[in-house]
Amino acid sequence: MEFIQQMINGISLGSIYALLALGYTMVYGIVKLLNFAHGDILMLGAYAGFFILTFMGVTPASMLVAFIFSMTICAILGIVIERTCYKPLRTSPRIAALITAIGVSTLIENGARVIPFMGPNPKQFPTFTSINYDVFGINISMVQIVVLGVSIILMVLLNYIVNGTKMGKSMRATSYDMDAAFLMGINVNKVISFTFAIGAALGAAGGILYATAYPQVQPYMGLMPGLKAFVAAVLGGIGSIPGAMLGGFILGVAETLTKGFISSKLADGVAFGILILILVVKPAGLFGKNTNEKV
Amino acid sequence: GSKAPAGETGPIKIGSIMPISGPVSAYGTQSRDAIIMAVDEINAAGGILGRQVEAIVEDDEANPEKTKSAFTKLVTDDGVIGIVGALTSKCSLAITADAQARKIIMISPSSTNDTVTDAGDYIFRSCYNDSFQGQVVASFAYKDLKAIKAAILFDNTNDYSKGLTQTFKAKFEELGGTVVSEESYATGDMDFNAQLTKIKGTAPDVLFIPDYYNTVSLIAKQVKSQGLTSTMLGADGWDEIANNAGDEVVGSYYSNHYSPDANDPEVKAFVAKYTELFGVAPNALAALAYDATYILTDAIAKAGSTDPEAIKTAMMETNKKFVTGQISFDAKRNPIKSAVMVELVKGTEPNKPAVKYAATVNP
Amino acid sequence: MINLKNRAFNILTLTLVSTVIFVILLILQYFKVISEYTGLLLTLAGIYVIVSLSLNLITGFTGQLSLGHAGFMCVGAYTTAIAIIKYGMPIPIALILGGIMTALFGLAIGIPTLRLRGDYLAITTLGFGEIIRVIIVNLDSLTGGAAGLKGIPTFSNTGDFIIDAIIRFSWVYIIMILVIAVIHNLINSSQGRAIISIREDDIASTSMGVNVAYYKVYAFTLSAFIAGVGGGLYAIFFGYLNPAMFGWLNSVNFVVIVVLGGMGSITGTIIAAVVFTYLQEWLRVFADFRLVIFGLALIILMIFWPKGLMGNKELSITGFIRQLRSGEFSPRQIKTKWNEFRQKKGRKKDGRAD
Amino acid sequence: MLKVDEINVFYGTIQALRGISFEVNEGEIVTLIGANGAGKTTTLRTISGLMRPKTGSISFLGQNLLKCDASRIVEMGLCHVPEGRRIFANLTVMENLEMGAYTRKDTKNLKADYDIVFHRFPRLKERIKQIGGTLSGGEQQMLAMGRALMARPKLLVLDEPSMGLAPLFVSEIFSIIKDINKAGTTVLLVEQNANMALSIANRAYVIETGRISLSGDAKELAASSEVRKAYLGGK
Amino acid sequence: MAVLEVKNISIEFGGLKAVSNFNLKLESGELVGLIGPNGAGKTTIFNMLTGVYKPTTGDIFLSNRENLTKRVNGFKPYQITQNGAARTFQNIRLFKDLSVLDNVLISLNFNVKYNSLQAILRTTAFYKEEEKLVEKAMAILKIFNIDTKANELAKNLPYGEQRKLEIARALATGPNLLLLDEPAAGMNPQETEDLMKLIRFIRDEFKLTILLIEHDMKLVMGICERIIVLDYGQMIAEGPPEEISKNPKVIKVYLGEEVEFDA
Ligand SMILES: Nc1ncnc2c1ncn2[C@@H]1O[C@H](COP(=O)(O)OP(=O)(O)OP(=O)(O)O)[C@@H](O)[C@H]1O
Ligand SMILES: Nc1ncnc2c1ncn2[C@@H]1O[C@H](COP(=O)(O)OP(=O)(O)OP(=O)(O)O)[C@@H](O)[C@H]1O
Ligand SMILES: [Mg+2]
Ligand SMILES: [Mg+2]
Repeated sequence: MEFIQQMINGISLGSIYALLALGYTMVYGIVKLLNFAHGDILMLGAYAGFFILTFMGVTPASMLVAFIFSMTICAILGIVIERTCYKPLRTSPRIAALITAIGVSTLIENGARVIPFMGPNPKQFPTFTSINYDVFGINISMVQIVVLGVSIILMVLLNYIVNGTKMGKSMRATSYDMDAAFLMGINVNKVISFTFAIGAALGAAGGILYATAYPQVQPYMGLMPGLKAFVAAVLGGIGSIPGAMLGGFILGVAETLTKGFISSKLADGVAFGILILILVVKPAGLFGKNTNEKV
Repeated sequence: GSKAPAGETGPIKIGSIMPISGPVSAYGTQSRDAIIMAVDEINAAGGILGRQVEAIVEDDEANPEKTKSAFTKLVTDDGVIGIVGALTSKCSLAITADAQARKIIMISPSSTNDTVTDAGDYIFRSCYNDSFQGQVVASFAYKDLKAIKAAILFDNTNDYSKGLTQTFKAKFEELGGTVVSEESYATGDMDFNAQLTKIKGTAPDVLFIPDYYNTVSLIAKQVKSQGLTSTMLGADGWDEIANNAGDEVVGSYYSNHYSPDANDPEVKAFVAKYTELFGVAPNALAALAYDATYILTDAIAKAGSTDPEAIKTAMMETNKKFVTGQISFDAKRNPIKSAVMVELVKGTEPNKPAVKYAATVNP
Repeated sequence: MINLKNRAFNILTLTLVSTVIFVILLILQYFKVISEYTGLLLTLAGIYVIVSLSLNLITGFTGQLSLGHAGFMCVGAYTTAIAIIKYGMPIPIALILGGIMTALFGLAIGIPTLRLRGDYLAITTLGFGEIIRVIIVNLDSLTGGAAGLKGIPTFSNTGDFIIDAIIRFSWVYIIMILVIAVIHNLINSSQGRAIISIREDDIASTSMGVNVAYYKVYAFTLSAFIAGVGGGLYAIFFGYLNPAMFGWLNSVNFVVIVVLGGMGSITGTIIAAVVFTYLQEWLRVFADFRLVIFGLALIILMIFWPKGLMGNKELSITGFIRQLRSGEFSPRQIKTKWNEFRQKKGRKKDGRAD
Repeated sequence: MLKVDEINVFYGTIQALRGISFEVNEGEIVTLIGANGAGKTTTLRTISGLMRPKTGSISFLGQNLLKCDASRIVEMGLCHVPEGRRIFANLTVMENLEMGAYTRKDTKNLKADYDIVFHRFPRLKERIKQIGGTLSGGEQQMLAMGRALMARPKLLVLDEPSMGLAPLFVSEIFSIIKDINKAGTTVLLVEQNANMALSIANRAYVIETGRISLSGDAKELAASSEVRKAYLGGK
Repeated sequence: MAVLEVKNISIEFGGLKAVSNFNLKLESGELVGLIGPNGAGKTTIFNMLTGVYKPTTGDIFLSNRENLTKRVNGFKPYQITQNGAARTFQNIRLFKDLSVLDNVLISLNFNVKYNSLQAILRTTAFYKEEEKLVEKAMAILKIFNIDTKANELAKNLPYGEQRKLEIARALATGPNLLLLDEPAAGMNPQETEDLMKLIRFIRDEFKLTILLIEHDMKLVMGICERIIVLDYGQMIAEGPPEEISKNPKVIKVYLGEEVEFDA
């Protein structure tokens, strides 16, 4: 019984990781950039939701407004960040963009701390009164179901966009060879902007869901989930959408089961241990293609 | 050693090392404000030894590495004779040996780790330590709440949380209770469902959560949604929880350094003035920092000189009522004072719990 | 390429320059021209140089991104501290032990992760760093756990703070020079070229007879050793250790230093490490704005110098003199360069117009 | 159709092109020849918008190309088969061909075009599901060419299309070029195989260290001893 | 005496037999051409010979300069190189950001006479050996006429010189057998002619055995003493140039009817 409960705990934690990993993997897959600032977009998204919900009160309608508002704001921000910070570095060594991403992350986190209406103090995130379902002694909360549902829907949607639309095709082409994509008549700048917009919008949605599950917002709130999402994305094979999803679930379940049945003190150690084991066996992650270049 | 190079006429310099930026800056800024408020009061009243007092505050981001360089700067470049700080125990521990070696009086307002004052006779603090507090909560749980089975959920990567866990457990078991489960997490974790599920299985009477309010408010929500009904207990890290959590914490208790709703004139005056100056009510750490500043300046005044030896002796003679209570020092330079237990009760508005004084526990 | 003709000259200048700088710094500290606080920062900067250089060996020269260097430092720091506190070992032996212990960790990480590339390796090293931290937090009895390890005796205890500070500085400075020499000499040798070739193209490298796996592990282990010694110095320097001092964000800091300095540039890393240490202090007055400024600075620096300060070149005194002599910096040259620059700017404006 | 006027192009501080001017008229095959590093590739990259000249102008169908980004240029009907093939290494052969048709609006005719490509390069048909990056060098070259054909450009810009191809396919490539030219596509061709290039081209330009040194009718140039000696090899 | 002996090697990629039952024997000093339509498996054979791919069946025997013959199946590429076979790549793979000289020096690394400790301590042995290495490298560069560009970055060389540097770099490993994959690709006829002379020259000068892949028939027919023709992973013809050029099978699958070449 406890095992089932812990599995449910794990899956619901995993679905949050998965959701965030999706945004990570999106951006990484296309521009090969480890977007360190993804966790911070999550934070901004959560704050945007926070303002709407405090202003409008918590109703289903305001929730919807919060999602739309926060996803739009973050999508625009994502584009702005890409245009100003990453675009000039497209032809530079990749690590330069990585450092810029670290810079952007530092800037956003700490910018949020000095902006008066955000500030360094944690704030309570307004939520619905939590509804719990008790099924044969197993406890499931509404929030867990919603998060899981939304993650799966988004994954399917993303998978469709990437694999089933013309935009998705351009995205993939851009990711493989930017110059060649240009030569096919693909507007690479637009594609990359679109990617960042989607990535950021996903981050924002993730932020609101995250804050609903763990109802608190503060400027550093993106740090840990950002790291975990990074791990999940790598675990699944960076760039792979189902991989990110699976990676998130594995990470969540592994962490929870370790806490539940081995030792809560070792949870992080075990989670990373699993990551390393998987990578040693599959060096490109679970779903990553091991593209051995042809010699 | 470097004696205060400031001439007999210049201001008496006191250093302070606080996390003004970084993750716990919320505490650091309040403490800094309280220190500056105290110094301004002293100067307005004519200073000490006929000289003005100057407080130099350095930011350490709660990073021990920065604490060390800030300390060196304060002592060697600025020539301070005493330090109010650091805030967290790990930061204080990074400088206690240096302070002792250089004969710099150091009084930490809020480093509760037991070993902070171990470095020597120049190291003081204005808060009680973890052992004391853990014992207070444990005996409150056993004696007042009549709890037999206790569970603990603590931050394994935080010395504060870990220290309280150990002393609580020792005392609770000594009194005759049993600790039925002891679960942990790491700083920054947001999901505690796994641990809570496990704890729920052991059906404890009380659940001790020795951490800071921001984490506690998250845990409390998950406690409720897991349907766990044990009474939650906390320590001084819970200070401010009333403003940062909803009704889920109602019915919980925590120990604190003082209760802002107490009727003491010192408390009232401090809370009123601080609130007026800075627009927010002071938290317990601010009160402790305020007291620490006064304890130090009082001792300098009493010593009649800036000689560290003399100040140290004067510090040991402290025995006065401050905001956080009557304070005198024991042989290990820990304050001998009482703790209060406060209860969280339903406030006037829904989801805005209020704090109610519950009991004073004396050592 | 190694300038063989100037070989005696090179060694001589290197030793001479470093000794002269050393002695000057010592004198300045002794007579308090450099305050104790500045001296402390210099010492800290020295430790940062050591660790950053060790990271540069794998990230800059071998081309493998590591996000776990704080973990290596952590192993070295704790090993050294425990060796001194619990077993009363003398400092040099404790430091070497710290280095060896860390090298063993490096080996243990290096071998299984051989097949991993780029970001996959980065996340794995990050994971190892975190695992190390989890272990240290949980080995309470040995490491003090979350409360940290106190009471590590410092380098000397003469009672005179200036002398103590100077001794402390000398330890770090001399070891730093040794590390610089080791890395510089290694990189500028056949083995070093083999290591660099891995960064450039590992398939071509192995096809030219370079045992890629061996050199990767070699670089990893040596890097870990040096980081461990750096960690040991850090432990003694601080006298107090806490696992929180070695989080993954600290590893990121080292990566930032290496990239800012220029991947594969020794002098670049040195400059960046020193500047980084000082910047951290100077920017403190900005309180919460400090990191805002820092973030902005990182972005701007990378946009304008994507290859870091030095790229993969080295700052060299002889090279500088040669440039001076060649008239590179003659007034006329500078003037033409300035004109070129202005023209370029003018053109950019036009470019925007269309 | 295409007019390049006095372009100067730099790689950092290195000047690769020094005032190159030439033009391509509708319906022609024009070839650029020159030694290694003369700047042929750079010229083509500048035309297709992958690089920007510092000064000078380029117009295509009367429009200023310097105002358009690379993708817009393709939409206008200029298709560039780059040096080194640049196929999408992680896409399959079919997907690569689909990418070639990215800008095509007349989706009805696509099927017929695929058939033409597969007819020209039966090997591609065999490997339709293979990942592009694992094709052999020559197969990749065929794919690059096939991909360009799918775009049905007005002006086809080819950078060494015969490189790495078996002799049989070299002649195939040249006959394809002739055929599509007959069908109305203008071609700008860069080739190391100068003999072949000159034999099918109407006009030719010789580039020497970033400058045009000679130009004229392809047959005449092929006959000139200067060109023979420098580019056509021996005798 | 055979420098290379390949017995029945095959390899599959996901069901596709890229090379099947290929046999080859190269005698010392031979200059042999490997030709065939695109995708016939030529580069794949090189990859198997140099350890980049592992053949699914068959054996490869390789002799080094000391006439020591080893079975090299499953060897890593660096081991093969150390055993006397060096190669160039169809898609140039230079160490782009290193100097021309360093590119060659790297190939000398495994024979170097000092260890890293000596390097770190800068012993006399180190300096002596370094001096020798540089001399050796410069000598090789000189043969290819790129010694004047020793300090330039490899990526800044024009294409043709990059191809030459690739050969120089392979030569520096001190091979017994040299494998050249389309050395003349991207060269114009004039440059190709120069290259032909160069290949002959190094073969004689260094007493090498050379196996080369090339689509430029002028080059292949001009310098190879023996030609092996591959189609769909199988050898379809073998013989001297004159024979091969008249072989109807070869003409059908590879040369085409109209192509004439003046060798
Ligand atoms: N990325 C680059 N950075 C610096 N210089 C470059 C770069 N690419 C090319 N060059 C230089 O620009 C000049 C022209 O090169 P380009 O590639 O246009 O020549 P090409 O005529 O196409 O030669 P090839 O026949 O070898 O393809 C050469 O001198 C080359 O070295
Ligand atoms: N890694 C791989 N995965 C799948 N197929 C491969 C792989 N490597 C090669 N092939 C296939 O094997 C066949 C032989 O390829 P190879 O590169 O050896 O051809 P080649 O004879 O060198 O041709 P070219 O003259 O065009 O370079 C090709 O059809 C190619 O598509
Ligand atoms: Mg070219
Ligand atoms: Mg090939």
